[in-house]
Amino acid sequence: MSAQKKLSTMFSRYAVVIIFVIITVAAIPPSGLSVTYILQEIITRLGRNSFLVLALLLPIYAGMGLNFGMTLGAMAGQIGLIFAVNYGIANWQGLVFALLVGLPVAVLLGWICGLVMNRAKGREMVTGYILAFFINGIYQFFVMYMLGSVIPMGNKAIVLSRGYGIRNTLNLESVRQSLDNIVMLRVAGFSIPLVTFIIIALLCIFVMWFKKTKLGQDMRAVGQDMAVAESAGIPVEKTRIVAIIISTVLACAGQIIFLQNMGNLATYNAHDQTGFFAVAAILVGGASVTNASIANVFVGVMLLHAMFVVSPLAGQKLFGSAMIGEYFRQFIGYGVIALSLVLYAWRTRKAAAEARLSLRGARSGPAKGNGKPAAENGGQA
Amino acid sequence: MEHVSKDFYGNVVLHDVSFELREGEILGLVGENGAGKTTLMSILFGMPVIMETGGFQGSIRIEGTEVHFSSPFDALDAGLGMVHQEFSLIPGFTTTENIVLNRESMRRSVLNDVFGERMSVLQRDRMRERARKAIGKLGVDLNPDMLVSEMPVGHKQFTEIAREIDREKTRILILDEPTAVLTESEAEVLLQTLKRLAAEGIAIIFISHRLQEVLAIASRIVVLRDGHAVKDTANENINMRDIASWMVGRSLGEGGQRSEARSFAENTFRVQHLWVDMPGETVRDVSFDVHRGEIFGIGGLAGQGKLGIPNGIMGLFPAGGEVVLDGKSVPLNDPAKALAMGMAFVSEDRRGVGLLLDESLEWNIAFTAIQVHGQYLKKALFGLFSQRDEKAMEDLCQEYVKLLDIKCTSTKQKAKELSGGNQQKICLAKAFAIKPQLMFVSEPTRGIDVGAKKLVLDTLHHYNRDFGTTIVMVSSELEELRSICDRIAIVDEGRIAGILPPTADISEFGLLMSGAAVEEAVNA
Amino acid sequence: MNDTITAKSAPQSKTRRRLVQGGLLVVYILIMVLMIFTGRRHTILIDNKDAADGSYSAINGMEVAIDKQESAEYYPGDRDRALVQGQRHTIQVTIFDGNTSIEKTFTVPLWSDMMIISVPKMAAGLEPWIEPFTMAEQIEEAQESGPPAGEMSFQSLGGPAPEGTEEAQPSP
Amino acid sequence: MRNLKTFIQDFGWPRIIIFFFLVGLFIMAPFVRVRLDASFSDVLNRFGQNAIMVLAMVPMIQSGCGLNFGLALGLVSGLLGATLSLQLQLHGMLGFLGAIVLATPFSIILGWFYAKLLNKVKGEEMTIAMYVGFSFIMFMCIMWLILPYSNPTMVWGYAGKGLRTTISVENYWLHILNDFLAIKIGEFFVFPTGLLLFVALFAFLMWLFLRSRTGTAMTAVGSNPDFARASGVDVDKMRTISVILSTFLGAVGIIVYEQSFGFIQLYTAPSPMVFPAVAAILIGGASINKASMVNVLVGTILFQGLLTMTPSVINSLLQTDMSEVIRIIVSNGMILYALTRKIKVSK
Repeated sequence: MSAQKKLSTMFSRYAVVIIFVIITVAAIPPSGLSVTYILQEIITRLGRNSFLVLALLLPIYAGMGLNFGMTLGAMAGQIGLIFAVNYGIANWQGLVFALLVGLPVAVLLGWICGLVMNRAKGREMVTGYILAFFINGIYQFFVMYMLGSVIPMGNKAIVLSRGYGIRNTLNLESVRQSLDNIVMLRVAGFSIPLVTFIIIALLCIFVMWFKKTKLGQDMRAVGQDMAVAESAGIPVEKTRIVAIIISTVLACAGQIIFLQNMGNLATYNAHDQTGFFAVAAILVGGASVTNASIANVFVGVMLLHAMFVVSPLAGQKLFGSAMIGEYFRQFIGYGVIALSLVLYAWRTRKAAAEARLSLRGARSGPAKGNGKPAAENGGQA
Repeated sequence: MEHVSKDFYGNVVLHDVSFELREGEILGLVGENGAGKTTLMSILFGMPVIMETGGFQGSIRIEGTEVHFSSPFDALDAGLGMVHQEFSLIPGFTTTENIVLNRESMRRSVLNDVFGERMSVLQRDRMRERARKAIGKLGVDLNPDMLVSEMPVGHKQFTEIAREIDREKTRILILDEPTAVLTESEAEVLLQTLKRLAAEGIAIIFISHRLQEVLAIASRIVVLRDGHAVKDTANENINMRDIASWMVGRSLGEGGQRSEARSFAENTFRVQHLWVDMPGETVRDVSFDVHRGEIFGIGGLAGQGKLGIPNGIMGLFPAGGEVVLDGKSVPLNDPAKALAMGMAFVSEDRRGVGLLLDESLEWNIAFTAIQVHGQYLKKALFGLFSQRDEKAMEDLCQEYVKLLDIKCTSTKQKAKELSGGNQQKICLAKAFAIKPQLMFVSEPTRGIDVGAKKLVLDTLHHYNRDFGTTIVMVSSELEELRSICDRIAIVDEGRIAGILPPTADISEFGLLMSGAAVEEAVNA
Repeated sequence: MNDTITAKSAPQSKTRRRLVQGGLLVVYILIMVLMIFTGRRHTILIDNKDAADGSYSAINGMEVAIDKQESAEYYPGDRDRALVQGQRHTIQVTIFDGNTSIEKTFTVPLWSDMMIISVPKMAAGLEPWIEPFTMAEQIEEAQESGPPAGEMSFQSLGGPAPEGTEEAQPSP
Repeated sequence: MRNLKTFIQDFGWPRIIIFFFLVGLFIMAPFVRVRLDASFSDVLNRFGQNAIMVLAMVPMIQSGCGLNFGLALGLVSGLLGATLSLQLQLHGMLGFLGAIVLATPFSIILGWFYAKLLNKVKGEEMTIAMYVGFSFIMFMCIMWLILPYSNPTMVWGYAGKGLRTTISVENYWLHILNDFLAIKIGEFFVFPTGLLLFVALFAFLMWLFLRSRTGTAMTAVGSNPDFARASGVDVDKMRTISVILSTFLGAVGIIVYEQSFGFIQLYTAPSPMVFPAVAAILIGGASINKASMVNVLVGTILFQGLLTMTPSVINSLLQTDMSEVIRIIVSNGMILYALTRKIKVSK
């Protein structure tokens, strides 16, 4: 492989990252934001989003692509929070309570998601995406009609005036930033939510440890070749379901962390964009559909959110309209996902073609059998 | 293994096959395609397909006790190991990880008690140790930390064998065409390895079409033909020619009619240095000529590349080389051009490539003609649109239904509802409908019953005689080729091993198929 | 031989696993209960008013602190609130005249959202000085109401959000 | 009995449930004082509005590209055509047809690029199509703000530039098809003849196309690409044609929708319109690789019927608005069903 070719493969591998860095850096001066401000924002957003993005890792290892179905976990987390607010459980205890309530819901939804995806092998992503919408319908039904009527809601402040259903916006004042504020480090003018970061670090350690377990190994095997894994006796379908369940549960916890930082909950659409932002982040970080690392997660969150912080103001300054920046960042978000998927699909096909290249060409065939063991046989006859 | 019989829905594939295998013995199992090797191994290995199709008769005993395997995992537990023709390796895993796949060494972790055994932690060093031990037994040099995707093929094969060796219980090792993908020197090392393993007391069943390899290492040879174990002999004083004739040797009376010998003067079709990248059927360097009006047969064992030849010429797989039809060069990799030049192709993959299963028979027969020659269309809306001429299509379909005696309820019936034989006739009709000068027919009788086989062959025969169409027929069934072809080329390892008249001695064919040299065939 | 753990482990470990799992379930529920008890938030209203029947009268200036929270000053007629978590709390009252200071411990019922403490009553030694407080409307800031259907935010892009604004549809 | 069973299996439970649910709604309607004639009229009208967008799904399904989640590209072309037509002050039928003509080049160019892309990523079309559609919509959001439109009915009054979110077509070509030869029966029932004729025309053209040589080839590509290739069909070309056709129909579809609806909706409005179209054709009995005119007809009527009837009937019945939730569950459930169904193409 020539140096030039190496360079071009490297470029195509990190194309998304490179494009992103360029756009973001270019947008910083016109935005007029100070570097300290941007850094503080990035720190905050790292704490807010990393956990959610980490939830995407396991399904990628298990070869199920980007788990758009993580939204299900987000919904479970929201249900947990609704109950925590309803029962008036405040502070970090409220968060733990929300997690404990959301956990079984997340496991159930993850299991359903895994079953559905096993029926749509090879189309996991689109299926997960639609499944998220479908479950969203059921979530809305549950929150809008069941809560307050079938399941009594003690706290009238969160119920719609008609007597059942939860209000559009839920004030999470009682748990707002309760995790971040347990220990808020102040270093050189930056506020660092220590406990949040410790939890994220613990998750990273868990993921690294998990890769070393039998189950983690099985997941990698299933992700690379389902047929071989099956023939070696690994329960393929079950392994895939477990991967999705873990991802959903992590997404549930991630959404709780996300929302405690935001401080309020748009009951009916807070989860809409969860999958989108998480997927965009991990892709921006250089991950692909089959390959991702913890580093991808953090690089991605930082880059994506740096761009998100900068672009509205840059749009305002450059085009005189904040909306342009707003649209631009959405455009970039969706564009990044589309681009990564295209690059990935394209690369896979190219790699497959290259792998077979050795079999092509008549006279320049590979080492194999130049005129077979002619001499040997001649002797025998 | 005693008195094993197996039939698939009344179609007897194995007939009272018995053999025994001693500790440390290498048994060479040879036979043509369809002789029953694969079925035999499936039975031995407890493949679910056997159970699903009604089980088998006879019994298998290991060390005197009768065993019943309901799944391959039972067979593994009983000490059988199998290396398949296709690699069963995870590309992104290292040698070690593949060798111990799903049998990893593990240490308990705290989560074991909560979520079960799969939360145990892998012990990498121990796994590597085991891999090293298994590789050591093979006596080859394999890096335990190399990724499989970066390995040469030979190493992949060794990794597979090492995986079987690593199971301490493995006493019987079955290798299905293990040398097919190896280079000569790699194959040599493999044979040495097998001998070494046998010396350690492992019994080996070695399946190969390369007879010289079988002769080189087997201590006993079992020849299967048409489901019968025709020969079970020690490897003493026999040569390749003997085995070859046992393999293919039907008495001539069975073969049925022979075409009268014909001679052709004119060359119509010339292939020079053709290579085709068809997965599993790679063609490396093939050259041959076809005379006008003849039926040219191409035979050979599965996977040797005979199927790649028509597929490559018709542009279905990436190909290169020079193909000339009637003095005009045929552009490769462009099916439309190939069809337009007057060539037609009946694919061996009837259901995958040959038919539109969800469409009517009319569609299936007329489609190629519509696309290639613009036939069976009529103008509609003052010539603005061309429309399918459903009436003409139906007439065409009716004509062939009658001509080929296709059994169907109506011409509107969906192709998937027909039986295999009738589907094959539809494929033929599709090719006939474009009135080709040169027709490739690939495995025309695969998977259809005897009556239909005869009908298909007769159809080809008549079509050739009546219209003078040149036919190139590719088939795994030698007898079939010999009954209808004027000349037969045998393909081996992606090259033409030799071209013989159908009247040539059966052992000649056998030798060519078994990797004997071209020169030898010429001499003989 | 290696010590590979096979899938068919001894039944003993299976029962052990069941036990651990059952134990974890208990712990799970215990934590949940613990969270409810320690995390339950109550609003304490602190009242400095005359009694309707004149049995006690408002204290003329004092400082009240609940638990270790920042203390607040109260004058007659004042009423303020404090948010507390958990059930057992202390109230510390420092009256400006003189150096009288009272410290009392009280318990809030788990499911009661709001309690009112009448400091004068407490100072007067009358019981009960802490009572549940119910109000038709909550003090929580009014939040917008109305069913969320039809709300189509920019966020729900890509979702099967309402197809256009159906209200605008000319009714036939 | 057996026939019924296979019929149900072929047709699928979800569709049958939806069908009976809709029938139930119609039966219930008079009891909750919902006028049947008004409802029918409404369903017909909505059928006409949406049918062409649903029709746009057909070519891509037939050619094996799957469900066109990237229909947004077509919709945006239509929006470009419509806004240009207004910009050029084209009124009446001229304005309407002008919009279509102006949209055509955009739809062809976009469709061509879109097809190139999809041909590069065979097998992953649906996910990628979705995101290409979304990102293109966002890109056009920026464009709507900065393109130099100047017709005062279209641009924001205070800024003098940038298009409004919704633009009324009232003075241009509102109801140009709806009112053409419309038949009014009674007070509440209007038969939108022109609209339905227009839809029928396109359905007929599509029917003709599918019977032509190219159309036949396209169907074969979707049914079995290997067969088609072996028969000398250029698979990529057929897919390209189908994508362009689908994009064009998307453009026409949205213009027809707008003339009936009365407004051009810009910015992110097109994205939520894709899913209903996909869901409709699936409800009509299409699978992800086979669709017919009947599927379009049945699917659009069932789906739009459901959308019309649930708010009125269910709301009167339960005194709450559950239509939104039902719509989300039905449409996504349907797509999910189609995706997870074992593809019946026997290989």
